[in-house]
Amino acid sequence: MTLEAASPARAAPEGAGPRTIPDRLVPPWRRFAASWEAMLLGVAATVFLIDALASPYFLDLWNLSDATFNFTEKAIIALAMAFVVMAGEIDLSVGGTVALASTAMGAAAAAGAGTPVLVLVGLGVGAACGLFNGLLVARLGLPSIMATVGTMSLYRGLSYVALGDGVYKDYPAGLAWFGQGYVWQMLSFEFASFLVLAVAAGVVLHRTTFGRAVRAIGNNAFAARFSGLRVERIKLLLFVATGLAAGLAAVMLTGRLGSTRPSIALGWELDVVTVVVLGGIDIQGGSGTVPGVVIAAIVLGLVTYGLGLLNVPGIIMSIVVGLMLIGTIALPILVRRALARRRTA
Amino acid sequence: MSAVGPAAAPDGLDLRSLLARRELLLVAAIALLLAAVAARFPGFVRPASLGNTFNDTAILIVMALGQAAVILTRSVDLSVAANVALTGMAVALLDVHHPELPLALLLAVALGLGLALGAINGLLVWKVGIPPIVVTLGTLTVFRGLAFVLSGGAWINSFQMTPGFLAVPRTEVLGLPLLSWTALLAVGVAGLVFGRTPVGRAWYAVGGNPTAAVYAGLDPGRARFLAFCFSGALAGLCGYLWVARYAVAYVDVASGFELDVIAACVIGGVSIAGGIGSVAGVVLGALFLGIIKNALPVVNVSPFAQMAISGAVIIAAVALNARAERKRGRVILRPHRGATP
Amino acid sequence: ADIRIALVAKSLGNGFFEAADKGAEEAAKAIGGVKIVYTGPTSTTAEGQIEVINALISQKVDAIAISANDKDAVAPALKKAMGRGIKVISWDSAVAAEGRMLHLNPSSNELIGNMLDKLATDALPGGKGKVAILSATATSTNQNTWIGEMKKALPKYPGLDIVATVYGDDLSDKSYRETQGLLQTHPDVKVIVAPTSVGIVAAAQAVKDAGKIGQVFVTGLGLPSEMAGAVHSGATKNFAIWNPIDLGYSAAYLAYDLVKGAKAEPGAALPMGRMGQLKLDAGTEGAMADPFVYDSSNVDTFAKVF
Amino acid sequence: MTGPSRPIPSSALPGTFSRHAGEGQRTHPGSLAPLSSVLKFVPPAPPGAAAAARLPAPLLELRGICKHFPGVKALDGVELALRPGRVTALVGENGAGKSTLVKILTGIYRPDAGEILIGGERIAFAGPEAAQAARITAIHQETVLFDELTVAENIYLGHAPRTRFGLVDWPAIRARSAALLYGIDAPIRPSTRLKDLSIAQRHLVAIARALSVDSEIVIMDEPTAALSHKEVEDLFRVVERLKGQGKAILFISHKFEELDRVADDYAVFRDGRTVGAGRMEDVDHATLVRMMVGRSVDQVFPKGKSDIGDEVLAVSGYSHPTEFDDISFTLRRGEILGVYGLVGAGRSELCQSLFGVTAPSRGTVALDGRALRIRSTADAIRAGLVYVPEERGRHGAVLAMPIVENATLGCLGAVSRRGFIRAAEEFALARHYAERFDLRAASLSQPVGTLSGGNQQKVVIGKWLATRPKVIVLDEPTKGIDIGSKAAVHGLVADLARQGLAVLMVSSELPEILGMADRVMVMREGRMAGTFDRHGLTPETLVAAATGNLGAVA
Ligand SMILES: Nc1ncnc2c1ncn2[C@@H]1O[C@H](COP(=O)(O)OP(=O)(O)OP(=O)(O)O)[C@@H](O)[C@H]1O
Ligand SMILES: Nc1ncnc2c1ncn2[C@@H]1O[C@H](COP(=O)(O)OP(=O)(O)OP(=O)(O)O)[C@@H](O)[C@H]1O
Ligand SMILES: [Mg+2]
Ligand SMILES: [Mg+2]
Repeated sequence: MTLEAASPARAAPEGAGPRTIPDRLVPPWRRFAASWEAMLLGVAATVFLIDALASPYFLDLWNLSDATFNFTEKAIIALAMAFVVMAGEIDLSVGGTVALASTAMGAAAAAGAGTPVLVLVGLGVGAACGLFNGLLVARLGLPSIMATVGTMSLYRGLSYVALGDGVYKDYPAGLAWFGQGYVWQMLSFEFASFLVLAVAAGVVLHRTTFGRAVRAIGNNAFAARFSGLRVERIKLLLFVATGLAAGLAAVMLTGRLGSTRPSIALGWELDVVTVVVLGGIDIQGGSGTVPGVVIAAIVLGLVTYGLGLLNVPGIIMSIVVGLMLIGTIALPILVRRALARRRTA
Repeated sequence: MSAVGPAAAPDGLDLRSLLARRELLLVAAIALLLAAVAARFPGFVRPASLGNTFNDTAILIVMALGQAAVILTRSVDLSVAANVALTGMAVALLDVHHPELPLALLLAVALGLGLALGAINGLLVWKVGIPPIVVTLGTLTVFRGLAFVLSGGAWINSFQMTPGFLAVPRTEVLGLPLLSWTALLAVGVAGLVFGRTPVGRAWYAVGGNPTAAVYAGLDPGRARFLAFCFSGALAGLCGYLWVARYAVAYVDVASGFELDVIAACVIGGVSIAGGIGSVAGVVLGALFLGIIKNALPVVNVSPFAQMAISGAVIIAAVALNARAERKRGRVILRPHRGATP
Repeated sequence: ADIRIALVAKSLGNGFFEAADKGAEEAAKAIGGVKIVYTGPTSTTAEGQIEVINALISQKVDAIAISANDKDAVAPALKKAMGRGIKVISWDSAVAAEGRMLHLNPSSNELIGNMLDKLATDALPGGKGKVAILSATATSTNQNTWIGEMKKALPKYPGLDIVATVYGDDLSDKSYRETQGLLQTHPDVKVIVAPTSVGIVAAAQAVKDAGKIGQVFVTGLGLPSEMAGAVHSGATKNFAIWNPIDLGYSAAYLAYDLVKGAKAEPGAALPMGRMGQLKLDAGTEGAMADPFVYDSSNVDTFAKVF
Repeated sequence: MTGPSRPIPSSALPGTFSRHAGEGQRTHPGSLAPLSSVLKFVPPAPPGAAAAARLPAPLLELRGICKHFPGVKALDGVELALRPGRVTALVGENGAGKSTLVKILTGIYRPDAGEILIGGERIAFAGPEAAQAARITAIHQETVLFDELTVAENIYLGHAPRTRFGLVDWPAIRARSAALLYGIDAPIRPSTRLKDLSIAQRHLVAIARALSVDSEIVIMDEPTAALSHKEVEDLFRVVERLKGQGKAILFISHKFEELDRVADDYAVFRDGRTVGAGRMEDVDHATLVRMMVGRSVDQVFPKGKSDIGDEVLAVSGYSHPTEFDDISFTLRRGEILGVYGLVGAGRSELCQSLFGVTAPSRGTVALDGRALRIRSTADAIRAGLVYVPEERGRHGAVLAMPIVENATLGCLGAVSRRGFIRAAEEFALARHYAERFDLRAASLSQPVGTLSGGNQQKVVIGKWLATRPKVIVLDEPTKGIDIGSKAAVHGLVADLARQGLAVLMVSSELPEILGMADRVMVMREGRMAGTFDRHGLTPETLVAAATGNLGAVA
């Protein structure tokens, strides 16, 4: 896609002939420079630098590759969640979905299923969970935040019902590849999938009619419906996609752990939402970008990994993450307000 | 002429009963639940046992009342459980390191610290304008993290706390433990605050129609801030109660409890869209959850089914609420009057 | 440089593991040239432990000694660690055999199971009566093993009648509530056995709050410092635990042995400093020592230690 | 002291005048006689000059008040004086800035410039409480009340009487609100929940609320728009009473005969400026109208002869369970069918149902002779029927998204290949309509929300034309649009009809309906109240049909 429209030839002088309106006033690169993504990139670079200075082990390709395992599965879910949040909804049931999908895979494995079937089961159960969420939200019109708080307990609860105090662990060796395997050199299957999905999500959100529709719905669902968009169907689809992403994460996580217990992926929903919000997706819907989410995932990965290398307890990391979440959102607001005040003063 | 305004005001009575019906529905559901449990284990409905269940639900009730205030203003407070952990840890540490401090002071600290934490949420929502869910998602990890920082991760055990500190919630007055009395007191206070104070009415107004609230001279941000303070103070109180009741303080205290609290509100009919909800509903919603939690082990339902059951109950409650709130169609069409005079 | 041994707890902030860390430091000092990295996740999850393990691998520590939250889930990560030349042992709560070189049991599981039965019998008037078990999470390896051993040893204790097992998830409030439930559903239970240091405290508290001191006794595995109150109140007559300081000491020592080239093979005997030697069985596991019983006569002395 | 009257700017062309005088008319039963009088030519009278000395000193004075919104200068140096014991009528076209002024006076907006003087002293309102403390109260144009709360609480929220302990005194609230409602003859029970009231009843509650505060300055922003004749009379009695108590009253209305009855002074706004003020007795309707409009308005309705072709749309027996019943009409190529009715007559619901937003209970729609089954807006668009909604900001445009993206939201398929958007085509399409409509925007990537109302409407209409429809339904297409853009929108609609589009145009403005429509369908309380041909159609006929007050025509 060319953006030839931005060429200066179009900026005809005012008044002469029929008025022409330029496509944009600010060239794309300038817009980028002032964007959330640029700021996040800055944060990422800073964190990288600090990590590199603080720990002698940080600048090691294998270590960096290892570090990706800590956040990739959540980041994959975050890509899909970004669409849901973009459309003005939220899905808090992703952790439960991972648990249920993984439990179903365990049951299938116990019944003698091979790796390909297991992958399909994981994806299928994930999609089914998403479909149920989607039906609750899009068909019954329930507020998604409450509906998915319910399904969060329901899905994980079902996995407790099925598994109780047991464990599924006799997975075929092939499954481990999905969680531990490498595609090329140090590039793990997990991270490679994330990169591919990130590009795909970016293209879909920013280059397709579907992405446009999602953004319009998040901005103004009424106007979107009045413009002929099938709001319900699109929302349903987004929930299914998120379920599917959680299913994929379940496949990877199950492969990585080699075992399933009902407490798997506990509390992931908050981590995923944190990535999405930090990535600049407006929690009220309508704005944000996929690159932002990708960078946010990497920033969080770098922070937690860096702190891990320094053997800082995880809970201190979560303080850092919590402060970052509030800080990165509050700071631009406060700065903008201060600037505005100075301008009027 | 025909364009006479509708002369008779619509009957207000059936609305009252409609509202009451929601609470009645819950009472019926609770009665049914109790009957079902009693059928399998009659001991559960003995007064002593019911008293126990109420006592167990007391903390949930208190916190749900605070959360209800927040939800009424179209916000949500995900940080209440972390607030419990932090204030609980703080007062426990105070008690351990300064056993000479009077209990009243510790209680004041719990309330004050809880309120301060709520105020932080409230200020970020009011003055900075960050969506409540984002703010409390952040502070939820921060508060719990601070509990870790305070304690260095260590547990505070019963033998370290003073006997007076531990005794309060379980001291019986008129046959009920003080913990239960606290819940009853909180219900009374909430009843007053929600129904009889300008602040409480402002919560309803701000959640029901923020624009109109501004026109009425109310500040939605301020109302929201006060709701967060209210919720924080109650959570702080529960921080002490929790720690004293279970005689232990550690970082993971009340982990995930915020969801139970929100669920109690939703089951009790508080609208997540704001402006609708009642103290009675919230109490009943909390009791409903509390009874389920207490009854399941008693009737030998596998403990593993408990989570799925509460999930299903939440979904059902949300669906029920959505039905109740769905806008009834306005009536433009009047019965055809034949020829106009 | 120093030899760096990572001691990985189930979760940080648990008194038991803090005590073990003390022991490990003691061992490090005794050996010399050893640095202990004490770490762990904040809550008892396998995923948290895996993140910690990954960070340790990146730091290229020399050895990892872990008490696992989930014996299967952490195995792949530990396998990777061994692949990168790190010595891995598990202690307290085991890791599946492929994920570690040896496992140090605090005591032999048989002995513990037997001991739990014996404690229950001692607490029962006349040695006969109904017993309930309060476990930790349904997934804890050691809990399940010990409960299994308890049941196996039952024939030796004909007076015991185990009527229920409930799970408190190593959370005080849940354990407390589960105990309350037990007292209601099984009013004739005389003894509650909690082989978990969190559960036993909560159960004792619940019994005390229910006003059933003297009718129901709580026993199991607990820390003297946490149980002193319960023993004094009478909710607990006796309980047992091995010394976590010794356990940490031994774990650090064994890890050091492996770094120094010792082979963890079935039948091998590895030195553990002042704790003597660990004899590995066919599954490359070994037991440290017998559990030690505490009651009102000695609990206060030990409460000051751990 | 500023003089009570100001010269009319030279842009006001005296003498020429047309039906447009009724501009902004919110019709109601009582407005018939004056309406026709407005439509007669009256020569301009000199603005009331002297007499300032005899008037009491103003209680409230405004000087140079300005208020900007993104893309709109709502107020641009407004001057106004309110005097005790007198009613000042404020008139001006839709969008002239009247309500904005009310919001400034009640502390909801803060002015960008200018000063407010009360009793000669400068005052600034930090918020609505401050305005209330300065003893100003208002009935706002939109009823901004609380659906879930009772009538009594709606009246007293924010200034509820308290008990000794500082608690809300419910018995007092109920008693006082009952008394207030009784005082304005409103048969409403204080314990009723607001959501169960009709629009008119809500207005009465809003009036009671305004009267519940004891104040010196009472502002009424179109208080009569939704009221019946009797209720209006009751309100006037209240106004007289307030006047007798020496209060200063600002009364906003589009209905001149009401102003004749209650007002002592007048002020006229045009495009956010005060263009005239003085004593009511010194001015006649035509002068007021001329000041409001500020120019000859003949060319506002450029509807030329268009060739009316074959029947495109046929609707018959169309019904909805609660909103409308048994609606039948046809629409032909190049034809503009006006739909007239009072606010709340169910016209918007009918349009939305035709567009697939809500499902009808009965009835058929045929397009080009083929029966249609429209289950969603997408179906309607595919069939060639599109809808420009009444609430532009809520339903029409996605305000936060750029012009391009709004323009193509209805026809994403046309600017994409296999689901991928072609940026160049998208911009080309948007530019095509932007230039055709003479859109005033800095760039196509500007958010629609930063445009003025008229330009926003152009974007919305452009969005629909881009789908190449056969039938376009316009719901109040010029609501909240400034006068210049209004003419542009009218020109646009006429153009569309000339090019063969079938147009269904809902409007509450008689001049617009009379000027634009080939035929007019009137709706009343969800039912058809007649269809009239353009030829020989008078405003009286339409109003009579809309109100059911057929006797008045004779
Ligand atoms: N909040 C707002 N944001 C942007 N523009 C606004 C806002 N409020 C009013 N406007 C614009 O300001 C102008 C004046 O509006 P206002 O409501 O004051 O007019 P009015 O004279 O009351 O009209 P009417 O007779 O229709 O009530 C209009 O162009 C309107 O679109
Ligand atoms: N009985 C009622 N109760 C509540 N709101 C009402 C009622 N009647 C009408 N309204 C509101 O008044 C507005 C106009 O109603 P509607 O759109 O159905 O009629 P209309 O003839 O299109 O009126 P308009 O002239 O405003 O377009 C709508 O916004 C609607 O919400
Ligand atoms: Mg207005
Ligand atoms: Mg309408």
